[in-house]
Amino acid sequence: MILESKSFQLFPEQASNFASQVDGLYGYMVVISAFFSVLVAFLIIFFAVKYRKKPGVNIPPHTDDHSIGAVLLEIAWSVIPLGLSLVMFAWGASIMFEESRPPKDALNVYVTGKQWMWKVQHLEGAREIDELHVPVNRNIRLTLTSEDVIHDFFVPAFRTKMDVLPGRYTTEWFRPTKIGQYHLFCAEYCGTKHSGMTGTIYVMSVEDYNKWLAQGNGEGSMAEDGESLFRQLGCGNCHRPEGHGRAPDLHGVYGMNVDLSDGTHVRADESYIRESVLYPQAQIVAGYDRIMPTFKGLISDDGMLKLIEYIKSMGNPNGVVSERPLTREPSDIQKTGPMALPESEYKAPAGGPRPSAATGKQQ
Amino acid sequence: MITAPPQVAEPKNYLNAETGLKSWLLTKDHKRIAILYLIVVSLFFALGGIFAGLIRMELATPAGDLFDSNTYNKVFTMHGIIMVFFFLIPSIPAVLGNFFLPMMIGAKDLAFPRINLLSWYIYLLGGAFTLYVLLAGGVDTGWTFYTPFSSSYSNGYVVAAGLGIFINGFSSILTGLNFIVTTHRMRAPGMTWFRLPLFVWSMYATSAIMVLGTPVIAVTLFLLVLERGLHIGFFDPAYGGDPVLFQHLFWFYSHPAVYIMILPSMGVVSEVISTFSSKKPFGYTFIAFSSLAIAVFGFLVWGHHLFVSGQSIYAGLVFSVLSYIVAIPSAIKVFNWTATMYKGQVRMETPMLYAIGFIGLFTIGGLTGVVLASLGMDVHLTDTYFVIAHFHYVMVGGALLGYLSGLHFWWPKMTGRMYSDVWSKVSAVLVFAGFNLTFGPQFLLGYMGMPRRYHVYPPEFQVLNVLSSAGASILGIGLILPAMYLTWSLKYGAKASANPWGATGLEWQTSSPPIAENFEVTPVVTHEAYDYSTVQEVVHIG
Amino acid sequence: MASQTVPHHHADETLQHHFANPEQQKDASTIGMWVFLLTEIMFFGGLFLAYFAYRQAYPVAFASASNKTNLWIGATNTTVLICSSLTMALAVHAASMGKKKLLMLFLTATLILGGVFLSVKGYEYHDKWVHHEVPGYHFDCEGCQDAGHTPLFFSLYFGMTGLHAMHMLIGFVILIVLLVQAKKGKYNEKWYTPVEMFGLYWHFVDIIWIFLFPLLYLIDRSGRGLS
Amino acid sequence: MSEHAEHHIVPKRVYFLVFFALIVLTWVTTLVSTIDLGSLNIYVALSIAIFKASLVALFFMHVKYGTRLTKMIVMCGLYWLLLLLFIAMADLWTRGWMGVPGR
Repeated sequence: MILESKSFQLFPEQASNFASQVDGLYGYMVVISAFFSVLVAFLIIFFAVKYRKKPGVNIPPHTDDHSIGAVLLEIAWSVIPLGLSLVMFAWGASIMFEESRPPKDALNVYVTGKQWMWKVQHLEGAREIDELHVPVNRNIRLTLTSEDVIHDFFVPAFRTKMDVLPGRYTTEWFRPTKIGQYHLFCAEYCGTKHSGMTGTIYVMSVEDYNKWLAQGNGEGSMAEDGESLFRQLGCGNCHRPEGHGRAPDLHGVYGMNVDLSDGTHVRADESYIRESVLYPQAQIVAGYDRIMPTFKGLISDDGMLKLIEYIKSMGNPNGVVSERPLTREPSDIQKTGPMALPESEYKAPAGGPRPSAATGKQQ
Repeated sequence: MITAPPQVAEPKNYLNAETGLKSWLLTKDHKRIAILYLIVVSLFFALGGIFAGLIRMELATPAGDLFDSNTYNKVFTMHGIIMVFFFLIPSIPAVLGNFFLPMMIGAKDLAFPRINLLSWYIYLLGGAFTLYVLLAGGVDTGWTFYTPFSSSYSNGYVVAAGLGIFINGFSSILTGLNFIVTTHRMRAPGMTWFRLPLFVWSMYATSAIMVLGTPVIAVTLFLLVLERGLHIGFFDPAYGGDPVLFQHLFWFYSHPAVYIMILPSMGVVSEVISTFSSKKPFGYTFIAFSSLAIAVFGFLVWGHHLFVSGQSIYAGLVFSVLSYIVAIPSAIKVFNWTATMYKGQVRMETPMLYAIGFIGLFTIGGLTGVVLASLGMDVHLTDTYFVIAHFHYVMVGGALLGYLSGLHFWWPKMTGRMYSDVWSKVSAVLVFAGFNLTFGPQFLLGYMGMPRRYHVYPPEFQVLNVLSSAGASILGIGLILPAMYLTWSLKYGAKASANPWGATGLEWQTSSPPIAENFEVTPVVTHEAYDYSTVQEVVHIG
Repeated sequence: MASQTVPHHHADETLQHHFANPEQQKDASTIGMWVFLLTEIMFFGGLFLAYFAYRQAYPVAFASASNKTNLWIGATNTTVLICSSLTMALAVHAASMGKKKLLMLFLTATLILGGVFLSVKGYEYHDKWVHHEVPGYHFDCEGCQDAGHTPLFFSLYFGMTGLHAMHMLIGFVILIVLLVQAKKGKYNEKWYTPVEMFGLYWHFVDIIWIFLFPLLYLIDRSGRGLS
Repeated sequence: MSEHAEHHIVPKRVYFLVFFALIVLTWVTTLVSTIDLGSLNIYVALSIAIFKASLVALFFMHVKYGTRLTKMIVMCGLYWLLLLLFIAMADLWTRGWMGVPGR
């Protein structure tokens, strides 16, 4: 453990916006549970003593359980618990919905789980392993994915967790409220060193955080890395701006609804972008031909995240995101209007699309 | 084997009707098959218990000093597989249900005696696969077999373990099928549905779950085995599969399976509370229908295991609210049991002690389940020790205590012998105390965030883990005791009377132990169940 | 499955000792068989769920891969299976009339038709193998769109039809047993429960195919989702 | 023991009629599948399949002449099958609604 060992404790620290909400709900439930447990225990012991069999008496009494009173009793002890538990349901659901909707201003951090470590990439380019540095009182949105099996990003002090799935992106967000160091656990069993897949969350003051960001991170930002990957893979040959290419323009596509050739539409989120790169023929944008080769096996999970971050940044009028103080919002959904998808009349140049090494059977 | 040597004056009963090993291994008598099940189920329970002990020993310290992590993972996996599939699911249905369901409805046997025997052999075959896994080197997937870990990454014997459970499933299906047909068509004249003992109602509901749910886990494990061998892509994202789909299929069975474990215990407790209060169960109809309600609604809530799995939150919303609704029938039962004691004539015999322990622990288990069913709460608590504690309160505090209660209740009938009163009460108290000390602290650990299946853990969790391990040793002693005094009673126990507890069921109206075809004359039922005015003075020893 | 046929009492050879009368025994077998079929529905249900889930996820791959199946062979085979269902129904009818010769004739016909179905299925499998449409090392779905996801379709194709064929094979073995028993004159108009129960099983297997046929061969035939 | 299955023998004519209907429907559904009806294809094919399966169950398997219990078992089978399919699919159908990956 990296944390200095704490002595015995009975309750986890409250270090995020969710902690007090969850604890409040927990308190309500504990009170109700304790009330019913004690009630049942008391009645059983009381009856066991009061109505214990006395020698000599052998004629059992008969209580009428079809009387109005008995039926009312049955109804009462069905309806009252139902009412109390529906409060739990509604309360719990409202917390979960809040946990599911990251605020628009949240700072994006990408996390990749891998047997048995956490790899973290910050937009500005900083990377860390089994550690996550975040500024206090700032909404943090994690985009999670796994390179192998299912993991789970669990921070008890924040009262939140989310499964980390291979081949898909999941989201988790929180706002740390207290400076300090907190446990990060993998909560979904992931193999031999599952219990070693732990880490530390460092919640820092904004100044410390900016200092930490600045030190020793000469690499480019994720979006810059993504841009060079975009060039290396030749994506720009077809995905040209303003609909001049044989493939859709990617500017501003992130977060938009994309019309597909079969008449349906799909929201262009991280998972969609990933699917479109790996299985380009699964969903064809309306008005375009089925010409894109697959990039399966040519791009790593980390690379994919960079590519996604670049595509997200493409709609941003400021261009590529680079190191920037925390005052600006990370690229997110841009209000640039619906994506223009003109009919493709542009014929492919002789070079054609970059042929895929993996499969040679595109039409 | 518990064949008592035939003595000169010993009246004929199912134990001495035929002798020799062959007469046991080829028997079609439901009572003998129940005894066969009892023996093997007990062995598996002992094995699973040893693994539990090993887990608690390892967790007494934060570091991994007893095993390496690979071994630890195999230990908890084997503990889970053995306890769930080879102890909890068959325990009450295949032992107590097999023995008493036909007797309680006044039948000579189950509808399909040969299928009943076949189900025991299938169970053995499934068990053999599991033992093979154990001896060959174990499996480390956890009993939940989540993909893609189990299909592509685990180094253990996943295929053999999967096949073992797959095969064992058919044993469960056949038992359920047999019970359903028997309940429908083998009832004695006059035994109408609302004269059935509550244990029969609960076994019927259990059987319905077995029949409807088990095939789904069978096909799921079948697909998992194919996936593992051939990488056909059903559940592995690397080939386009969806691991969450596996979880849906897995929990479609495995959540209702929880009710396969707990419903029979509820049936036992209904019998025991009524008998030892000498009073008809309060709200007979409500208890009976709540069993069926649990069987039906139990199939609608599986997704509450998937709240943070990447399942749609809207699906989670529906699963959450349905989970609250399924909790209501359980609450109804608890209140009805309590009310049954009101103005009864309560006798604190050993089965009653276990039954009361059951109610207390099951109440806590159920209420913490209600805590977990809340979406926002579950996000924090799922996959932590809170869940471990919750389901052990239901599985051990509920299912196991119910099983022990039933075993003590019917032991005189099954064997014709009484066990030690003192020792059995000591054991009941030890089990109750040890259990709470073992799993109570785990609620706190879970809320603090200790994840399940952790081999090493941060030092601040140690105090509670030590408490838990200490409790486990008390629990262990409490569970070894019955094995000893029950075995002892076979030879030295006093001979039991036909109705040692003053109970009302048909099974108590024949000799202890019963004759081969249960009743001298097929009984004719003329009044409702639980009419204690017909019971004579209670005599333990006959 | 439900052939509980140990002769016991002298009065009625086919009545087992724990039943009160033949009606009770027959009812028990019928209910038992239906409950067994219930488990079979759920068993196949898991596969149907997997099919719908992946068809929803990868419509293009499924549409294009399902066009690789041979429609006419599928339809012919469906016809064969329906014929075998008819002969089985007639076999049960013959048994209920106590017509031994006719019973044997129809059982044999069922056996032959079942054999034809399996042979055709075997031919289809062979065809898939030759065209590299068996998921695995040689897999190559020539001309498929979204080829990366087509192995899922073929895995389901082989999983579902394979499990169905396995049920047919089991039925085959039971059919042979029934034929031998019928020849020995075990069945008469009072007692032919095994024939009747097997009939239920055989028709159930037919029903499964009635659903497999449209799902695997038909619903994407006209090119939904293809462009 | 109130509801014995009547020893009901179905006339052969019924079997042949059902058989005829099954064969005709098989070829109808086969031919319809080659016509592009857009999203209707799947509904037509499955409706015909359900109708065919009902014919087999009602007449070949004697459900029509069976006891109430038999009918109840069949309904249970359908109910639980639909439960499995629809509830699990409901997750897949609603996964994109939130617009946040993984929710």
